[in-house]
Amino acid sequence: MTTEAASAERKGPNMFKLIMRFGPLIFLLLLMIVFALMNPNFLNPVNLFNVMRQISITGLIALGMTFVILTAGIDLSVGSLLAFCGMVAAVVAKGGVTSSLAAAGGQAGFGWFAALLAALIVGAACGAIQGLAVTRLKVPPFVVTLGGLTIWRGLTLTISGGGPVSGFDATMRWFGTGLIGPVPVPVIIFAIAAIICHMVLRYTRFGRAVYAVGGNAEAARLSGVRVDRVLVSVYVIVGFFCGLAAFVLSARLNSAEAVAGIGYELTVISAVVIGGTSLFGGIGSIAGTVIGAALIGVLVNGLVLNNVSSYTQQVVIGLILILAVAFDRWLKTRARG
Amino acid sequence: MTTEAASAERKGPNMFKLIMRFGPLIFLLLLMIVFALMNPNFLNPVNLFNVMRQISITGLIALGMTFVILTAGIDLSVGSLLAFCGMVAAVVAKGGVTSSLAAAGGQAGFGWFAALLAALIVGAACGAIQGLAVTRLKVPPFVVTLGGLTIWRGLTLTISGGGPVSGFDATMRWFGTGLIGPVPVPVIIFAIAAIICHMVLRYTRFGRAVYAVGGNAEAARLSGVRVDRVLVSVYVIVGFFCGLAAFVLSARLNSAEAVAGIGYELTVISAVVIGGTSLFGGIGSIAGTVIGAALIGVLVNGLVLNNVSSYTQQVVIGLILILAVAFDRWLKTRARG
Amino acid sequence: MTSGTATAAQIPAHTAAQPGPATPLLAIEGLTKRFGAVTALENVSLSLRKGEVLGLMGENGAGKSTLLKILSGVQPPTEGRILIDGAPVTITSPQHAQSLGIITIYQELSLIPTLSVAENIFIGRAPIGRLGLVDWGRMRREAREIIARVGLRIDPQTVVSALSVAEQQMVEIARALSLSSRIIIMDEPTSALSETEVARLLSIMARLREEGVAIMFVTHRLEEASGICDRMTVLRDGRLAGHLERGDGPIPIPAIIENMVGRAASELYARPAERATPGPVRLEVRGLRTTPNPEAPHAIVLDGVDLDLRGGEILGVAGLVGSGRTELARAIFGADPVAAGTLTLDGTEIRPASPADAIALGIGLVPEDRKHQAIFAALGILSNFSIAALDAYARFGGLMDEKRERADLAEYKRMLNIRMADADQTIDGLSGGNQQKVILARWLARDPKVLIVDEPTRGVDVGAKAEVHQILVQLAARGIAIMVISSELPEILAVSDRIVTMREGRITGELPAREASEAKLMALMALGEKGQ
Amino acid sequence: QDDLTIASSMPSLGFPFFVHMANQLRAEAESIGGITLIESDGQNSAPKQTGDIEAAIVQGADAIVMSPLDVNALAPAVEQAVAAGVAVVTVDRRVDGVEGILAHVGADNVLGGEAQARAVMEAFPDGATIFHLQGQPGAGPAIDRNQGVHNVLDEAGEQYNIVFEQTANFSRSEALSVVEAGLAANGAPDVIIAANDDMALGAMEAVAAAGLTDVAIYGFDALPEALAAVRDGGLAGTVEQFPGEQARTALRIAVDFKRDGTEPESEVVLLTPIVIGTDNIDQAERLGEIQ
Ligand SMILES: Nc1ncnc2c1ncn2[C@@H]1O[C@H](COP(=O)(O)OP(=O)(O)OP(=O)(O)O)[C@@H](O)[C@H]1O
Ligand SMILES: Nc1ncnc2c1ncn2[C@@H]1O[C@H](COP(=O)(O)OP(=O)(O)OP(=O)(O)O)[C@@H](O)[C@H]1O
Ligand SMILES: [Mg+2]
Ligand SMILES: [Mg+2]
Repeated sequence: MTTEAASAERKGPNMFKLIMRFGPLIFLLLLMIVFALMNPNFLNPVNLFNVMRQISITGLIALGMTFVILTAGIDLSVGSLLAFCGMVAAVVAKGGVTSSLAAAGGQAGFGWFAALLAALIVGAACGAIQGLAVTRLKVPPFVVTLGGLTIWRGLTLTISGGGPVSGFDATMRWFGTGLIGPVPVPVIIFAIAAIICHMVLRYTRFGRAVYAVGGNAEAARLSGVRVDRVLVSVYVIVGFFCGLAAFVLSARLNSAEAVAGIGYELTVISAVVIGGTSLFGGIGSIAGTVIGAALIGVLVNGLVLNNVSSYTQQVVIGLILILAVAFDRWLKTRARG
Repeated sequence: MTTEAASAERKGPNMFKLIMRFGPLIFLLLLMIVFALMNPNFLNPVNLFNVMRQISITGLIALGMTFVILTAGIDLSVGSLLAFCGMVAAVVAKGGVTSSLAAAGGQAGFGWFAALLAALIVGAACGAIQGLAVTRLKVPPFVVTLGGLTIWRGLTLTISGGGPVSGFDATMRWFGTGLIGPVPVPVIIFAIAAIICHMVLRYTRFGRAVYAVGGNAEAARLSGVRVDRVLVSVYVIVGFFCGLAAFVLSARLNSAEAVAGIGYELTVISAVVIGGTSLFGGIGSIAGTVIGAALIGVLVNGLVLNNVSSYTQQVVIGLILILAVAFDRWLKTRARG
Repeated sequence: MTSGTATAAQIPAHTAAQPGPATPLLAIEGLTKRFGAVTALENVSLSLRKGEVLGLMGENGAGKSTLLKILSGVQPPTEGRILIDGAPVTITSPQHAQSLGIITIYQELSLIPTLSVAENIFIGRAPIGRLGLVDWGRMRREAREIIARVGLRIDPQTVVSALSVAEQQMVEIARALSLSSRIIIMDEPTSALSETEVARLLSIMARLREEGVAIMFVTHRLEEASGICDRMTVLRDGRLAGHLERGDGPIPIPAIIENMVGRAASELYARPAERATPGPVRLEVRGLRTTPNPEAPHAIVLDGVDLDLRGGEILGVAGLVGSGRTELARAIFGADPVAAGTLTLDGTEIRPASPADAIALGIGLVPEDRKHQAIFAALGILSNFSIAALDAYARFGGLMDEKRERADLAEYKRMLNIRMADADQTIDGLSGGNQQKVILARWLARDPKVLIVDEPTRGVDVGAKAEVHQILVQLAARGIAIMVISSELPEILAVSDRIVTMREGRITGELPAREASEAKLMALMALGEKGQ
Repeated sequence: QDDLTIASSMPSLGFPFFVHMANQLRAEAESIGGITLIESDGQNSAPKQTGDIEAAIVQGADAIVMSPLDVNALAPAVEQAVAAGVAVVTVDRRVDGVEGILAHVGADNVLGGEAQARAVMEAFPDGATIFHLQGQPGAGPAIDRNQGVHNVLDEAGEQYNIVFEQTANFSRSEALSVVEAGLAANGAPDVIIAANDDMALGAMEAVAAAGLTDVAIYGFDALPEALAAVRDGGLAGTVEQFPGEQARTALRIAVDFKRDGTEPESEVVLLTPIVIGTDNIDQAERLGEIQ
């Protein structure tokens, strides 16, 4: 047992921890400075709000994904679930699979509130099904949600017949395109959701149980944590956020597409992982995820803004993602060494 | 432990183990019986060889992926690396980015052998780069290979300008379309590769080290295993197999496409995981991976053969993947009593 | 040790709990547990009364942990029943056990490595403040008090993975004690602790006994068991082998051993045979220093260690928990970076940059943290055994000679009396002590020039412990230089030729084993304490 | 002449069809001169393409020439551009229900599908058994082309029998395995209709591997490789939508409007898709790219 020495050195590690935690943030700021120097339009408030609105969809899902990954799980189904919830919301909003913009006004359908409710309930229910498959059937999350990835997509295509469902009433569209002051509504939704998630993870027993399950599920069980309940809950949470994101996305595009969200799982998981959450569970934070999502959003926007060729863009994005995490690691070793 | 009892009853657990190991195989056979009953053409040798040829591409990559996952790593870049190696092979074979079938005969290029060599070297080199990023920069494999996923794709698009490169000489095409007796060449390549991989994992020092690193990296290090070398090696191996698969695929399609292999990472990883390899490392086998790849191939083929609507197909595929693994788990718990 | 005045009463195996006013707090009747074909427990009955310490004794693999896991709701019994206050209960889960007032400290550490000490103590019951949110301040304050009670002085915000095994063990004990409970179950809580901590734990146990708490206690350190236990139940091969009760004095150790192994104890506890005189210096350590390690910020920093290790000699290293012994071993082994100092092996200076280097040079280390640093839980016993000697078993540039591996394993199985079904079963199906023996075999198979063993007999039963000591002596006789780190002074005294003591990363004393005694060592271990 | 900033937004530069469009647009911009071109790639994602449009607006683009990934989902972004005073010309696919778009230049995918089906009917007046390879489920062109094919064949009566209809996700390798399965289950068809050239070329490999010579395969997009195959007899035909011409025209409309205020002659310029066969191969836009 470290005795007096420990208390003397206690300060050190904490200051380092501070730097460590902000590795991705520092990298994000550096990136923003570079882009600002390269193109004056980058810091244009309109552009910054654009970026924020763009990241709010994947960001919402990434919030839920943070819970899942903290338990050492993974959810590959989010893109498909997004499409499924979006399609359900659209069908509910319009009262059927019709794609006419003329039908806007929603007289035929059940309106935005029913659509929102439907998206959230379907998302949470699909999440619950996946969670139960993980806990009851003992199938690894990777397999369950890979199954989900094709199942929800198949169902989306089935209910929509492949085509999009478009044209919502003004209230619904407001959730995607409206502003409160200068701030886009999706950004506000994302911000509120992020704060709530942060509070839940940091300040509730459930949140701490999520960390415990991810840190060592067996030990958590031995300590009296109801591991299965926690696991089902995190899949419900990510499903719920898929529903919310689907509603916002449909509102923003004024359309629900059957092909929405393809490949989102990787974007969302990268946001979480770049934010410092460990895929082996137990370590991570919502703040990190928000930074991770912002980093990806800024990167894509900055490259587009600078008219970098789309092929080169892909190479640069890949390199910078790796560098961002490498930088974070490097800071951590420096901070400690 | 009652010693006498144990030795007397030793047979029991071994028989159970036998069943346990063959969970996915039993499921595969059940599936094949169902398809055979649904459609007599399913058991047609031509069809079975078709299926085998189809799985040989993803199967080859899945062999390499097994090594990576056994070390608790992951490689998301395989689809892009496949496209990259394929494009390099095509460019080498044809001596440039030309897409004409007329140029077949390969007079302009360097021929199939140079193409094969190029694909293998590029694949292994890209794998080595990723492995070094994992071990030196301490960036988690998920992030490194996610970066790779966009980087190799970007490079492929850059060298090809977005289009395909087509038309190879007859020797090269033989590797994709030829037969030895009744057996397609890709199937033979896959079978030989699988046997070699099985031998390496099961009977060599390197194979033991792979399992040890995945089982407990710290204990492996303290037991004198050079963990970093093992890690770099497994990424080189998967890269090498991407190169081989790319060569066979290009030969088969008589064309290298920039969009080849999109989404393969999930198919390949599912094959490995359905075959019983744990994503947390240390547990798994090549035999399992081969069965996993076969299961996916049979599933897709059987559904297409029965002309099931593509929407329904997706739902069924997802469900069956989950069921296959659930069945395996169920057998294992039963076997344990 | 013990004065043999107590009576050892042999009680028939099937004594059912007495009904009436003396109803025991906890009773087990006819408990049987099978794992597939393995019978871990067979028809075991015992009882635990309010305000007593019951020792559960037995060799490695006797079924002790299995019994305790059944009581904690971790595993269901195959047959038999459990009664609490005379009423039968079915314990369904660890939560359920806790709600029945049963708290368990498990043999394998069961903390959450990624969380802080405070959170581990309050897992699932974090103090709630305003708005129903976790009150972190209160949690930290209370955690500090709780760990202070067991004498641990670390920041409760420290992440558990940064603690030594001993510290983690103390945190577990602290947590268990902070839960209000009627029954405390402890599975080898002292195996990682040094004398000071053990003494503190025993005094806490005595106090709890006064308060009416019933304690069931497993240990392989017979002195401490004999000192604290009111009664003992002994298991052998999963069956009840006897009950012992404290008379006027502590339960005599020979009686315990006799019950455990089923034969007289005399030859077991003999001091290892005399050895040849040590040869020349094999390993010379001069001015060894380390810097704080990023991976283990709370590990002790070596502060100029000088040491000579002779061939054919066993050097004991004694010290309190946190004295830097493990650090010393790891630094020599190349597991941690060295900041300054030289290592000389057989006259040539060496600089092992990794364990692989050290092993290639002929140095071996049995690490102290079995679960995290030695065991490949998912792999078979064979793979676990030969992992450090892959090169030795490989032919033709890499093919494993499995036949020879199996033959050697069988040899060590006999030599170390390892209880296992077959070489391909996964090692996590073995009892803790048998796992430790496999790890020892791993290093014996390597046949090193210098072998460092850090807590080599942690969780190993008396009989096997003596065997291990015997083996170390035999190895030394072959000219190998051996360094034994142990927190059990009797072990150090039993096996060493020469003993050094450490404190805070420095060597504080050296004694030939002949002149050493527990008291002298304790004095040296406390020497050089800052500000005293 | 004023310098103009014009944004070109393609739905996915992973597909040769759009790469060609983007290249033609760039070439036209260079030949006109005085144009700063901002190029972007929607990477097959409606939100990404929306972001590209937003970025173009922020950059102060005078005009946007775009091919929308999805005719509905890109509407809000186009609305935003129009509201910001940017001239928008859509190519290939038309954005639904947005007021104020300067012009649309396109060859409707539904019409293309119909042309493809009619070519089949002409070649097989007495009917045919047909395999139909559809595009990526849910993707706009896949839906439209599928609809075009069905519009015609569903009317044509029993003798045109689609015995096997599956998606091959616009991918050559998937088409290969899907057709292999189709042949195993149904024997050889008279015709294979594929919703793009890649799938047609994959089908061609499968048919060749099965040793069949008399299956007529129809592709879509008139890529050089497909044209070569048409010339050499591997494919029976492919649908030409003149993407390069579309792009050039669209750019000219945008430039004329921004430079001189010239309103386009008509808001919608439709090029009629045609099926290229051996007889009319000289009408193919990219014939020159075959060596
Ligand atoms: N999960 C399991 N699967 C199979 N066998 C098991 C399992 N757990 C325990 N056993 C077997 O049951 C027997 C009793 O093991 P247990 O852990 O109870 O011993 P123990 O008395 O605690 O030994 P030690 O002193 O070494 O800790 C051993 O033979 C062990 O191999
Ligand atoms: N590099 C390291 N990585 C991980 N853990 C380490 C490292 N170095 C030391 N430790 C841990 O820190 C603990 C403190 O080490 P130290 O050498 O001070 O202890 P010690 O004297 O062996 O006492 P004890 O091990 O009984 O606590 C060690 O027990 C070890 O588990
Ligand atoms: Mg035990
Ligand atoms: Mg130690």
